[in-house]
Amino acid sequence: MTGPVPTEAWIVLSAALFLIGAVGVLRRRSAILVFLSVELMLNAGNLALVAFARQWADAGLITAMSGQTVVFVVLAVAAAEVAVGLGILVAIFRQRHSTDVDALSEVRL
Amino acid sequence: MNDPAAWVALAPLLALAGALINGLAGRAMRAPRAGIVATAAVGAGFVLSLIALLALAGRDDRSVSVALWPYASVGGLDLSFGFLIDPLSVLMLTVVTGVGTLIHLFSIGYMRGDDGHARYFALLNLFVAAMTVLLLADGFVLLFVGWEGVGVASYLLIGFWYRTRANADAARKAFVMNRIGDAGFLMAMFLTAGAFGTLHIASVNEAAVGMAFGSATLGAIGVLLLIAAAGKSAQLPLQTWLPDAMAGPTPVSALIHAATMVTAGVYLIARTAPIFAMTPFASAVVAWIGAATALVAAIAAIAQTDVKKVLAYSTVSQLGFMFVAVGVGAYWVAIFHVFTHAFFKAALFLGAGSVIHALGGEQDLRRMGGLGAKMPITGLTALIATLAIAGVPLLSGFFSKDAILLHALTSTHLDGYGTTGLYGVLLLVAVLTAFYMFRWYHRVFAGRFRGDAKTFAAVHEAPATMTVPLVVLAAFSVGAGWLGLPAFAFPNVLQGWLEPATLGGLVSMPFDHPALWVEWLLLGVAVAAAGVGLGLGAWVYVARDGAPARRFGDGAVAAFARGGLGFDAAYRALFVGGAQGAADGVAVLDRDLVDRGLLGAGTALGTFGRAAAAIQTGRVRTYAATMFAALVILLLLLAWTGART
Amino acid sequence: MIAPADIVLTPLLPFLILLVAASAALLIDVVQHRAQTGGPLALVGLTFAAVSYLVQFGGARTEPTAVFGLHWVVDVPAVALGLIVLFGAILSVLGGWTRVRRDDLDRPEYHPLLLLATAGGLVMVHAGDFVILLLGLEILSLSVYALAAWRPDRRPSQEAGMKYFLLGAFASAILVYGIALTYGATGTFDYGGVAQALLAGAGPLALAGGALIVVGLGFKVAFAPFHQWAPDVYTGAPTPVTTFMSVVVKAAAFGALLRIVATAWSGALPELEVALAVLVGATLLVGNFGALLQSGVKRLLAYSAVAHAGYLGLAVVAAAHGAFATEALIWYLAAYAAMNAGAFVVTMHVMGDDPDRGDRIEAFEGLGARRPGVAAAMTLFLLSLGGIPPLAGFVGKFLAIQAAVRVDHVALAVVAVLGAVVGLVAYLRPVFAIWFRDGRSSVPALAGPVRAAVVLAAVATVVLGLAPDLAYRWIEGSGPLALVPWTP
Amino acid sequence: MTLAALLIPLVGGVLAWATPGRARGAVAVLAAVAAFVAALFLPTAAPVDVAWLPAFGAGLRLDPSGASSVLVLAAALAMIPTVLTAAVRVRERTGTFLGLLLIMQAMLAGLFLASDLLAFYVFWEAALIPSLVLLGVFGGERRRGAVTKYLIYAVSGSFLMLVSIIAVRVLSGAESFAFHELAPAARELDAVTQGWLFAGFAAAFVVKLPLFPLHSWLIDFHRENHPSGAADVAGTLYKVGGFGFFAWAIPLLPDGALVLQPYLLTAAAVTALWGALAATRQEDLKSLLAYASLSHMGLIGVGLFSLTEIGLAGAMLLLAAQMLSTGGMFLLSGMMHARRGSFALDRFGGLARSAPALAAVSLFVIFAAIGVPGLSNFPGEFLALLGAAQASVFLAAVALASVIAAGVYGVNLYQRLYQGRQVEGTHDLRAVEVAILAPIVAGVLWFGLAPANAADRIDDGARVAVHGPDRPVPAEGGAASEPPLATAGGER
Repeated sequence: MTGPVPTEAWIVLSAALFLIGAVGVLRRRSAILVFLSVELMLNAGNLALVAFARQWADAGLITAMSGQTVVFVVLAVAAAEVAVGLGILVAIFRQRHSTDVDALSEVRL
Repeated sequence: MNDPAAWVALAPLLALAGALINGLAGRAMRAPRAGIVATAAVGAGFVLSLIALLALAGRDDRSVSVALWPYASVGGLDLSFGFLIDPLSVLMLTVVTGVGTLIHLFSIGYMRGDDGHARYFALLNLFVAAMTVLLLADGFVLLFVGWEGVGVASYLLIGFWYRTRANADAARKAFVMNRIGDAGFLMAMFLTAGAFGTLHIASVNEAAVGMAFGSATLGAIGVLLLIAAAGKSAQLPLQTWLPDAMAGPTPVSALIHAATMVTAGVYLIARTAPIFAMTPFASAVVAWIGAATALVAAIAAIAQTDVKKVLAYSTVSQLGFMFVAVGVGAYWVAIFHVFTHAFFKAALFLGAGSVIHALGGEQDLRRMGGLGAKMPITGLTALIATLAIAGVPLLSGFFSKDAILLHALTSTHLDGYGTTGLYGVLLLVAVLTAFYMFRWYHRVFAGRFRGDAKTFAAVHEAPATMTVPLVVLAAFSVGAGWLGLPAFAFPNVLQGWLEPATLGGLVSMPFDHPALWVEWLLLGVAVAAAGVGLGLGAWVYVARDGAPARRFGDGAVAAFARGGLGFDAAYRALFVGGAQGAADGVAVLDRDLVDRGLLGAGTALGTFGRAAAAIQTGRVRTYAATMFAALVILLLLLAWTGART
Repeated sequence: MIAPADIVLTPLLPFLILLVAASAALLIDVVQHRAQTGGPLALVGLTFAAVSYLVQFGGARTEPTAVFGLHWVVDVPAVALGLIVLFGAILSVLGGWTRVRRDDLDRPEYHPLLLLATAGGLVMVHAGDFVILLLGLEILSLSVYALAAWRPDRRPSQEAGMKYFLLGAFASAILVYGIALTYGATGTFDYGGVAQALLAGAGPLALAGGALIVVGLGFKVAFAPFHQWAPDVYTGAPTPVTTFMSVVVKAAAFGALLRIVATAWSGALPELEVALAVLVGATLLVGNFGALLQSGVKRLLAYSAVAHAGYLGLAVVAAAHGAFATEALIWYLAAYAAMNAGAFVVTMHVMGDDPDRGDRIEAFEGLGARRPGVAAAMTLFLLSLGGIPPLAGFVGKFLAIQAAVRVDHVALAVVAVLGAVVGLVAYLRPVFAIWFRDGRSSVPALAGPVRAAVVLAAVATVVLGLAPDLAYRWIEGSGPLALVPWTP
Repeated sequence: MTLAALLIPLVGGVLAWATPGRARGAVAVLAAVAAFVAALFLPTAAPVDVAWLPAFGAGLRLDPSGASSVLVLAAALAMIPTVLTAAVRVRERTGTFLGLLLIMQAMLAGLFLASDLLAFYVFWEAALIPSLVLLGVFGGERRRGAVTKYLIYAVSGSFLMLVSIIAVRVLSGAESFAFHELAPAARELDAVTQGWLFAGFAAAFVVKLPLFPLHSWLIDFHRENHPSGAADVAGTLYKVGGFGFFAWAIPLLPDGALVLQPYLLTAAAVTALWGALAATRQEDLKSLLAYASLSHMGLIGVGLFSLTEIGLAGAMLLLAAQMLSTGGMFLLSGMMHARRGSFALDRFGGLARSAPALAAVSLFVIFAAIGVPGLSNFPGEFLALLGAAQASVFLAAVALASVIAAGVYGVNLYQRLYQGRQVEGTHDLRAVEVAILAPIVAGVLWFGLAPANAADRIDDGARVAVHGPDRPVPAEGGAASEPPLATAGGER
């Protein structure tokens, strides 16, 4: 087996990661695990970004580098989300001693 | 306004002024004064009418138009108001104001002591105003203004003593029945305007003559006009209101429900004679409706026990005669009968009024009798009028009725529509008329009194304000017929006077002219009919002292006849019930179906609202699932549409 | 790839001013604890930002330009939307003036977060590039997540913050993936480049990326069925924050969406426009019907916000093709900012001291008799939200429907007006309570800043309705800028 | 002067609202009289054109020519006694009531005068608010339901109309919403498009007219309104769906009107009869009047949907006339309520004895309302039905049947109130009541006896509606060259 792995394969992998993350969001009750699933989805996006960046670089497109740069932006976004999210989570856990997201269903109709 | 004939245009205004004075200030006036104002207003109109009559008689151009004001002009349809003063309208005006004046005069005595007398005279004046407008109008719309105006006045006068429920009911019935006729009138106008683009009567007449003979449009217009006329003139099938209308004060019955308003239908058809002249079908319907009404009403009249109801049915019956006359195309003859009938029927009603007045409100024939001795003037004038209506030769009713019979037989306009049958029916009705009028006179004035003695003792002749009109009317009941003597042998003023006014020289009506001896023979037959009727009456009531009638009177047939041959009952069951049922249904449906149905739709909206809110579970995972599902569906749809293209 | 000539800071001035104000507020608190200077500072910052806009772009018609290699676009829509964002933020700060103190919201980070969120909003409306958009979106969202959960002692507030955060992160992830796919399809992030590539040929990858972006942004603007967070979060969050969210977040998100639809896709993805139309129709129905049965005014207004996303969506749907769509959207957002912020401000002061459950319609009963001025203003806002002429909301609806009709979306317009009927019924329930009921409403006199907010909103609502041309003339004929990408 | 017709009541309304104490009644009456005087000068006034949203060709354009001036005048005349009634009879929040009445009048004046479609819409909706508030604040016990129903009906229709309003300009490509620019362009649209657009307009107008089966709000509206009857008059004046058809929908979209004519004409004829029949069976004065007025609306409808010049003109004439007659009926009902505290008909009877003048005026107005010739409703009713008969003799006959039913409910009503045995005496007309009724009586007579002036002006509008705005007005007598009516009788 020679040559680089084709872009399609990377994209399939990233889509699979995205799906796994999404299913995790839907299935998990613990806020932290939901959160982790979202991180998985974000990283699926990152994987796709770098894969595409390589593809465009191979095609000779001069903007191809931006795809790789953006990965860092997304990583920063993810980090910031973690910070804010954990802050909220801690505040709630302090009061409720639980991170069950299904318990957050008092406001409705 | 230099033309003296045109002065009569002020007549409606005078009457209206009288009505306003009495209506607004009447309550402040003492008893006779309101009556005097009202009588003067109508009397002035009468003088103007006479002046117009004489002015027109003295010249060749007998048609004067007076433009009033532009009512409306819309979409090319000009509806200006104007008066037409011509022999037909002037003659009718003279009768209306003349008889009207007399009846106003009579009312001064009759209504003395009634606390509503100012209202009474105001309404009576209002009626005269509307009636004169009706007669003078040169367009259908203004005519309709008068037409409904008289209906309104009639409604108010029938229900004059409104505190008794029956009176108010009778008034309502008259109004609604008239409205049915009015609806026909309106529809006739709609078709006329559609066909001719104008509602000016003379123009319509002219245009009608230009249309195909017997055209369907004209036929429809004619039939609709007949419905209108039938409503106002109490012809089948709209006749039932008139007997009930006797609930009003008796002079009202004399003026409105005998002499003037009810003849408006005849006038309408005479006014639009060219339309009917062009459509034998509509004419035949008119004639046969008239004949049937004459017969039905005459039969009903025989069985009546109320002194006024006999006269009411008699009026209906005589109006049927007039309808036959206009139906066969003898328009001047119809007006002739209107003319003579106005006098003798007014005299009869006023006579009845005088009797009722004398008996303190008693109206039942079964508790009268022998009053001729106590009330000589009333009795004598009533006798003359009775003989006139019965068709005794040389009195007015004889000539006009004979002319109708003759023209019914000789009309070729209605060839194929059974003119001989018409003649036969009318002859029978003539016999019946003589009979029931004899009965009426005999039950009131002859024989012995059947009420209690105390009442009889109090009976006295009416005051002069009441007897003078009686005498004048009786005089005209004798002489009015002389204006229209049989044309084959005598000078006939009326035909030459009226025929140009009705047919306007546009068409001429065809009649057979039988041999001279036939004409004399027919005259003899008419005399014989009156003789038979009177003779029969004499046999029943004088010779046998009413015994055959008594045996007959308690039977079911008589009850049936007394009830107006079941028309009222049938209407109550069919139409009143039907209409009320429909109205009830509508009222219920409106609430239950329309209202609740749409409210139900509103509730359904609320359900949507609940549904929109119900998907809010409050759970994060549900929301995420919804989002994700929507995303998947979106992607699938895009893939699908992408695959298709 | 940014040439030195591109680094021009003046167009960024409003954004920078907000950052400075936010930092200053935080620093002052370090120096002097609990100084409670956040509010005035925020106000000053926002006002200066607005002034810097007006000074730079207020005069003659703004010539469209872009700095930072096209990533920061300056054109009439961007400036107008930026001003609306600032206007909404000012109303929120003024309107919440006393309420934040009363509810103990006024901790040192409150106003800085508000300013940061506003700054994020500005970034979004100026973004000419998906990455900048993402950054702006996150600056905005992360601040608002925190603000929504600003009362950790109150369960609804916690719940609102957590819900918003989790779902928002989920939506962001979807958006990121969409951006990645778009990049894969076109090789670029900036709108002009994307447009060029898509017009040359749009494959399934671009379509999928577009769909993910629609979902990601659809969440922020609360298009059904991505709207479900909105009622819960609006209700649970402290009302001053709700006010801010309903106006600023909405304006920023719609500004971004408009620019993407009009420039990046620019009609090259017709399937997505159909999908958007369907979402808009659903939003109109869900929002208006949902509002019908609410017993809380905050929640009613939350559904109303969803419904108004639908009306704004009409303009978005039309944006790729129709003239007047951009104007309609800007105008509508301006009107919406005034009337909606006004309604929330009145609500937060009518509400009792139980700020999370005190918004029941009964609280408004008798307001007409007690405080006729406030009552009249509230009535004005509600009628305007319902689209009754001649108020601002009516003109907005008129413009939005007109935009939809121009691109032959008549059916959508009919759905919109039928929804408006339902919505109007919902709005009138508080109106009836205010005027036709004798009640318990006991509202203290409004403090000066609050009164200023209400008056400002009311005047805007009336003037934008009676003399719409004053504002409209300024945005007439503007369309979002689609610049050709920079190439070396 | 055109603007004055709008501003006088508006300013007067605000002043009446603001004036304390009893003086506000005087202020309001003065404003109403001044507005009436201003309306008298309308036919010679100049049009107004103020920019509103010039980018979309929308402006405050007011044109006092044609039917507009007649309707404004009739409404202004009816408003004088209404304001007077309100000033006397409304005890609580009088200022609000008076203010709302006058503001309503201003909005109506704008609605009638508008020659810009969007301005028309704005006034159309704006007039809704005062009538809604009058019902909501001053209504009876079940007013909430009535308000909700009224509102839902009204706005469902009018919001749909907004779509049509926008679409008609967009699709026709007209430069602006001004009638004179919109009409020529819109009339060029194909029939199917016109049909859909017309349906949008019809949605608003049919509800407001109202036509069967969308009328049930009207009954509740009247039943629940303030017992003085003043608010009912405002509601009566606001029955402007017919005007919308006349001034906008039909002239803009004649082919669309033709598409929908069969349905609308049928609905109108049914409405006329349905309302009249239902009116004969009501036991409550206000309900009876509501159904009677529904019947009138049906007659207006058959005139409109005849799509003939005569029918259209008749419909507008009737619309103007019924403002006075129906308005008068409602004011009289208020006087009855003041005497008995109830609208139940069985509480009345025989009142002609103790209150003869009241009885006379009532009868006069009843007769006017049921279309007795010589009084106000007849000319319009007559022409409307005449026009309808040119379109469909059968449907005209159906509608005509309502005239008979009107006779029934009219005399029934009079009998129930005034005839029969007197249940309980009452006082006759007081001075203020005379003052209230005098303008009504005068107006009824004026419209009944000399409608020519009004009819001429309305006819101008009807001609535009039927033939389009660019057709020159035919010279006097010039109509003779063509058959004046669409005729069925080609036999001539």
